[in-house]
Amino acid sequence: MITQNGNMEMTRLAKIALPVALVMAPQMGLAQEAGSTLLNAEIGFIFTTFMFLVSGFLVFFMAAGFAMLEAGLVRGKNVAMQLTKNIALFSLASLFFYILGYNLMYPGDGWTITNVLGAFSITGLEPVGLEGAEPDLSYASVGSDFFFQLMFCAATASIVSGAVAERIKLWPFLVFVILLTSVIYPIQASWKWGGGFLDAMGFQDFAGSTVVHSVGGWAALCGAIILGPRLGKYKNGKVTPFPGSNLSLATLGTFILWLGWFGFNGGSQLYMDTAANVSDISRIFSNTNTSAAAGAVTALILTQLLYKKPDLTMILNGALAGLVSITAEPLTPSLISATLIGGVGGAIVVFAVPMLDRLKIDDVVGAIPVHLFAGIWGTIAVVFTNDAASLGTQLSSILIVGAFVCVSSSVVWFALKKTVGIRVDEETEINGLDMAELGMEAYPGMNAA
Amino acid sequence: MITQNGNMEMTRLAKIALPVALVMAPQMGLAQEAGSTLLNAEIGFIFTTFMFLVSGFLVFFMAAGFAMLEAGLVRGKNVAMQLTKNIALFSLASLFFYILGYNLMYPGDGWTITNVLGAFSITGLEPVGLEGAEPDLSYASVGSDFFFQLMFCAATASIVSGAVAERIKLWPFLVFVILLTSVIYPIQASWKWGGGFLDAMGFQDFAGSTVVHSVGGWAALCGAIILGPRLGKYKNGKVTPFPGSNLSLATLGTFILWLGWFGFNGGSQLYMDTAANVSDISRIFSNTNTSAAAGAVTALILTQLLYKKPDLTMILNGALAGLVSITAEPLTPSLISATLIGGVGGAIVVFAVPMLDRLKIDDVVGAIPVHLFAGIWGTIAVVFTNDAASLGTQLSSILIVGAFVCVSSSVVWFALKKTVGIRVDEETEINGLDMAELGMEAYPGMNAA
Amino acid sequence: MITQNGNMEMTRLAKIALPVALVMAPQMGLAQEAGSTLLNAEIGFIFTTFMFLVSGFLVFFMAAGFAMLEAGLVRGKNVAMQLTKNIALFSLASLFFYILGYNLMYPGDGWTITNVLGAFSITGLEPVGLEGAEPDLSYASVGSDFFFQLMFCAATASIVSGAVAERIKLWPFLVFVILLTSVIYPIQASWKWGGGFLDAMGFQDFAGSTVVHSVGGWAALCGAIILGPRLGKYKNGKVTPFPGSNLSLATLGTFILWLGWFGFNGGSQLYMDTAANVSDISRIFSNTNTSAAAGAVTALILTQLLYKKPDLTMILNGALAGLVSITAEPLTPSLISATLIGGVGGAIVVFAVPMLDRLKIDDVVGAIPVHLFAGIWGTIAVVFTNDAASLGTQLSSILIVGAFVCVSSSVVWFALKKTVGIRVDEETEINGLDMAELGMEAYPGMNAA
Amino acid sequence: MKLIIATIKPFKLDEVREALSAIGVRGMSVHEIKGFGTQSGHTEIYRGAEYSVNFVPKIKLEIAVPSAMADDAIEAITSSARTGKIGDGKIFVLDVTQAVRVRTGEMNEDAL
Amino acid sequence: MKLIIATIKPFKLDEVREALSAIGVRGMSVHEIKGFGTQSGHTEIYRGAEYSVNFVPKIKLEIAVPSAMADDAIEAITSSARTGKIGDGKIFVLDVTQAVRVRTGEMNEDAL
Amino acid sequence: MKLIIATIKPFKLDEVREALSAIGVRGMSVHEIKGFGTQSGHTEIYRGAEYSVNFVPKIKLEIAVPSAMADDAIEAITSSARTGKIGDGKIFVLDVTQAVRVRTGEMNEDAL
Ligand SMILES: Nc1ncnc2c1ncn2[C@@H]1O[C@H](COP(=O)(O)OP(=O)(O)O)[C@@H](O)[C@H]1O
Ligand SMILES: Nc1ncnc2c1ncn2[C@@H]1O[C@H](COP(=O)(O)OP(=O)(O)O)[C@@H](O)[C@H]1O
Ligand SMILES: Nc1ncnc2c1ncn2[C@@H]1O[C@H](COP(=O)(O)OP(=O)(O)O)[C@@H](O)[C@H]1O
Repeated sequence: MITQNGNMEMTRLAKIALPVALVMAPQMGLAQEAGSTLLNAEIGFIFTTFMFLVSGFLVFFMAAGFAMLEAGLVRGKNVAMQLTKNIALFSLASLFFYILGYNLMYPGDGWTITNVLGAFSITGLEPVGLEGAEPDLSYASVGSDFFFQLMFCAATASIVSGAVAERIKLWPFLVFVILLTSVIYPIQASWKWGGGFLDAMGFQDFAGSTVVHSVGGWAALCGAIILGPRLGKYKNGKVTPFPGSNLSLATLGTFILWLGWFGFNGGSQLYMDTAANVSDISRIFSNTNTSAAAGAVTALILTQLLYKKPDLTMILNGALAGLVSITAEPLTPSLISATLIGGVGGAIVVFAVPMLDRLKIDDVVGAIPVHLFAGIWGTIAVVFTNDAASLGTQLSSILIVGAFVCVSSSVVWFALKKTVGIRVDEETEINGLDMAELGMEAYPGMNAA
Repeated sequence: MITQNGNMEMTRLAKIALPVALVMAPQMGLAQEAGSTLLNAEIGFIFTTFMFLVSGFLVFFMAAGFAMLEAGLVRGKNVAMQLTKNIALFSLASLFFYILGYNLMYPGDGWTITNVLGAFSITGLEPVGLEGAEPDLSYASVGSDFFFQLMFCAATASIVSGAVAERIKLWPFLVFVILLTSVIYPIQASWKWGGGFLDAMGFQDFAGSTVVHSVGGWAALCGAIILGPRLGKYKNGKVTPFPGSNLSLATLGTFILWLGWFGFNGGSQLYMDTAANVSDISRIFSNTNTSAAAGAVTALILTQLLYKKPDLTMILNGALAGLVSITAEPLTPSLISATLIGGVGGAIVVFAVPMLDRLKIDDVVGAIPVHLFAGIWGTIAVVFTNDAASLGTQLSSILIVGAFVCVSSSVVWFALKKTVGIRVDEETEINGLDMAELGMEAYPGMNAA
Repeated sequence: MITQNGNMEMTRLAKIALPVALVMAPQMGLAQEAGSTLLNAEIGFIFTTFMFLVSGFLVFFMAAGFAMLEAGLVRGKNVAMQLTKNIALFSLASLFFYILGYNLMYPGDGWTITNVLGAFSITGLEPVGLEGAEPDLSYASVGSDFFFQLMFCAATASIVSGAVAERIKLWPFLVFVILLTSVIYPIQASWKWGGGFLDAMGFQDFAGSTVVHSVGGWAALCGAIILGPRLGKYKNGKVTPFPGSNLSLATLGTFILWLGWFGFNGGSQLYMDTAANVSDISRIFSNTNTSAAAGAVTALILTQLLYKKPDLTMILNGALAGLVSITAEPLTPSLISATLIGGVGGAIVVFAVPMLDRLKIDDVVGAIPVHLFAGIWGTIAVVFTNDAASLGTQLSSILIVGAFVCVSSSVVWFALKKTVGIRVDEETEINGLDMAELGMEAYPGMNAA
Repeated sequence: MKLIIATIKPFKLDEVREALSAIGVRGMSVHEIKGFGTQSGHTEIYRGAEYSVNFVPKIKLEIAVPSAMADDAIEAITSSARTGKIGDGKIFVLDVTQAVRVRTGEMNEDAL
Repeated sequence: MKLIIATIKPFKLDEVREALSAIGVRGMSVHEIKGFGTQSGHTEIYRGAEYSVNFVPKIKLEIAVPSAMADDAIEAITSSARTGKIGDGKIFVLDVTQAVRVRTGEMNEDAL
Repeated sequence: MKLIIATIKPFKLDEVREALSAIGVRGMSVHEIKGFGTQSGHTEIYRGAEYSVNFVPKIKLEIAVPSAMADDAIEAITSSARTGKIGDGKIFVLDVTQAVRVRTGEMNEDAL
């Protein structure tokens, strides 16, 4: 009786003076199991939205991480061009993702072809002050979601720029970036994250080992093959290393990427409106860090054992491979599982980098081993810790996405190659893109006035 | 009856056991229109305070961004000095803003001259644990507000250091910084953000295109003119470019500034206690990013068209100009408007940099085009998207602030010039400030032990 | 009567439909004094957990800060090795802290020797979705706490790497790191932060001037002494300076560390679930920044006065010393006290760096003055602003921790020295560790293809 | 003994080194320099201001050889460094009056 | 033919190049070096430790000219590089026995 | 007058400079170069690919001395730069036909 009475009491109060306090959050069941109860939905909205903004600025900063990593790993004569490509690709992605990408990726009910091809429209944010809007208080603001998702899209393009560095022409590369970020990436991302057919199939990819990293990796692989290796890289059957010009910057870039990854994976929880969700984000942060560490340590040990001396650039790649590996499922693994997943990622890098060289595929910064191979591994590894994933679905999803990206990006690469050309001429490549294409050097040195 | 009863019920409860849960937030009207209801005021206080802290550390990091940008754009022989100036100016701003600046800027009811000259007193924060305090739960902690505002003040000084680089003496520069951050900046900032007469006039400057950026820009302009150009910069009627020593650092600095700007503009929403406010912050993040991207892309395209080769340093400046342009009103524009606003900012830079050179005003890093010209443009552009702004008020406010800063900073520059002198001697400038004034080099190179 | 009735009303409601809203937080007394009331415990849990995650990623980024600072202050021929050490030590700390360290540090009720030696077990996080867990809603998620604490542990190891740079062998150093982060650091940290005997004694160390910084400093001191100075550093009774190779990176590293310190000190408030707590965090941010600024300004002024020219590297060290000094008590000081505390820290550095040189203790980056001496000063300075601290307890705690770390780390250093050796051979040191131990250079320079 | 000073294009360094090794040259010094010559003088634009690029990156080699080997060495350098385009570089030959190997004190041709 | 080795202050590079161009010199090599000389030896303090700065940044030029042009070249350098302060630099002249243009194989004065 | 070109190990720079100062040498130019010689040719692995390190960092000095001082200078260099291990470096001596001090126009031995 008291119970019933109490409930009635609440109902009355709720109707009158506490309309928000009692809105039922969708997470209610879960939250209650965890020994707590409902949150005011608006509070949850603020939490999740702010979490997206914080995660989003972390992922934004990855643009700087990629820029520094790549500037550090190319030769001195191509540094300014690599920096130019990085800031230009991020800027173009920022524009074209709102012009086309976002609604292609998240069509809601507006699919052009159901579950396959999203909506064609420019992104609109909520009105100022939510004036006249009915926001979905159980989630987050559209603006924060857009901001967060944009950063993933831009990251995909950054992956490509590293692989094709030191020989691709600026403008054709940027045209590719525009198509990648406005069409190719959003379409395949809609299949999983937009609620399309891969999602319906039960494909599991928490933060994008496949949707982001392998997509960038496939596009990079196709680009690197179609473009061909740098002059002199493979001559007389031997690989000529072109040491990176600035390993301090490469290390800084790796640390920045590692930092950004907390936003990348943590934000992909998509909710921070309950104790359970924020606790999950904590797991994700811990697992992400552990996997990166394991990747770095594995590369350290393996290069010491295989080559007698550790290889810093491999350790950097190893950390990144650890990060990519855990990205498909940063939540369910234990710390020990995360260690193993990341460790395998680090090992993949150590073996795949020279393997690509044997295949004469010239990937300047190791983007393909890190993002594609470790991305595939991470997507498969989901089945070890997440019961919702099936090996078959994971594999077929990897293949579907891979086939789509390879075909579409190869079409673009070839179309560019046949029309405007994608490769700088030999003299430009020899003298360095900085002087030839930009007319400036990254480190002009000569300390004359 | 039920209503009344329910309300009474609440009133009783509230008095007894839920005093905070029902405090009416000032945003209530707005929030309810948006389909939600009140928040517990303490929760709102935590949200807004934490938002200030997060925004504040982002803006803090802009100090590193300025340092890297400037270190990258000066010549190698002046890098260590530029770094010294940057860390010193930030540190001095940190001290003098609490000693004098903050209460001059935010006098509350304590104006020395109403709406014109604030209070002279040292900043005090809330007591530990709010013991004995009555915090304004509808806003945020004083400590967080102080922290956030300090960073804006320091940014103003950073703007100046870039323009007068490579020839100004350290100590006179630091004296200028002290006066700028403790007096000049706070006084004019009080006129708008402290609720002074510009605010009363209806001047709109959301995050400081005028209050911060053009102020730094005017002070830089006066400084650059009074100081004169670097030796050899303009000789025989020709401009001699002095290429920046490290474009990797300059690019890193730009990305760090871009990152910090999310805190700069986002935090200027000043509240994160409702769904409407956090949604607005999301809009601001998205617009800020879009405008920066548009500035970069515009500079990329324009330098390609005008000079046949893209200019990385212009692209970096373009992104920053996009950021400055949107700063006066990052909330009301749509993404498309933000693109246009930022794009114009980027164009301003491309045309203004050589224009200043024609006027023989030597601005080493492009601070004047970026912060002053784009700042003016951004302040004017408010009228296109925010009905509360009138062109007349915007223009007259720009002029009032400009006149005040030009007069006051010129007085300081001239006073320093006539007394201790502001310019290093010719030999020091030729040999580089690093060796002459610091006795150390940024990149000593010689790899002997 | 009304009161009683109201309370009953609440009690009933709470049992039925609002179980969380009325959980009594431990801060209740405090919060109510501050004019507010209870928060919903789950909201507090989310706030505090998210605060740990944000603070944690800031402290994570300090790993990059240490790496850049150290890479900038060693000579060019040892940069790649210093980078390798930094990423490796962070990665190993990440693994060994979960394998052993965390539960040794926070045994809860599981002490192996009560208040002296914690628990030996692998860290487990909360289950996914808190499924089946009973989280302590008055605090934060274990995952976030682990993540945050790990970063402190890793920072301790980073401190050591700078002092012993340019001459220590990679693998013995990494073995030391493993023992430091899995055993030495956690054990002594348990004494204070795990609720052990130092805590029981009333030792006050808010964020670790002693627990983190002096521990790293003692380990660094022992290492530097046992290892001996770099070849040629002290010859014919004279000190030969070995200028840092890249002061831009050193400055960047300092700014990154400064940024990370907001998380370091701010997060150590451990709660953000009330207005009082978030307001305290704001005080901490402001004091931390002020103290750093004061340290930098003091070093600037002192080097100008003593040496006639400012010394950028001392200014950087001064800022860091200001940060270390305030770390033992960033909450209770006023801004003025924070200025004095940090200023003394900056002065310590200026005098201690040459003093160590006179003692022929070769500390490459100034880690011992910054972290050990300023750490001791900061721990003592607590008594000036925090009544809960007694000078006797502070001093004896400093000594106890110091003795433990010196003995345990010296044992490890000596064991390594006698077995595998800790110092590279003379030729390796002369030619640089990069080429000899890694086979690569950080800045290979030669711009041939 | 002769000292051959050869300025070449940077990307030719490895080929030149190999060509010289092939004829028995066992040592040389490599300098990163900027060269001024026919190739110089094109204009670039930096921040809107035109300037002429007077100096282009080059590699300068100094190679001491026994006088008898000088012509072969010059031939090895010219044939391996030549691209046929402007800026291929110059070779200057000077007389060396004395040579010493620091390690052993060996003199003249023995020092090489 | 002569090889003129001239050490100058870095900021004088452009003036010297112009002066040399004016008298018909069409090529040179530019080295960034550190110089030790009368100018060296002032002490600085780094992290509290005194040390003498023995080396100051200099630019070293190597210019091959026909013997007949050597005196003019020396004159052009001295007049354009002189500031009158210590550290202005030195000029050394050496005999060149042979010169070759890599691109064409042209010899001696034709190579310049 | 002689121009002594000496290639040494980088960490020996200070000792060599002191030894030369001790016998009255008052100036020199210091070049950071890469050397190829007997010491070169060990292999390293970068990202899994073997390559031979052909060039090792060296310091090259150019020192103009009066002819009478040349032997002492050579002796000072060899004794101070010698470690006895491969790669200690080489010394080459060339004739200088003329020397000028830019600041004063002093000639030949007066220019030093
Ligand atoms: N007179 C000279 N003295 C010294 N070095 C020279 C001289 N002329 C040219 N060089 C060097 O040779 C390089 C190539 O010369 P350049 O005139 O550009 O090409 P080419 O010999 O094919 O006409 C120059 O960049 C410069 O380093
Ligand atoms: N004996 C020498 N051999 C080679 N180079 C020298 C010699 N003496 C001076 N130099 C170079 O000339 C530069 C200027 O010489 P310095 O003695 O400082 O000036 P000044 O000639 O005006 O007295 C030195 O820094 C060094 O690079
Ligand atoms: N023939 C040469 N011409 C010019 N420089 C040389 C020659 N041989 C050696 N060098 C320089 O001397 C350095 C040391 O020579 P190297 O053969 O390695 O040692 P060592 O003389 O002890 O056998 C080389 O790195 C190179 O810079």
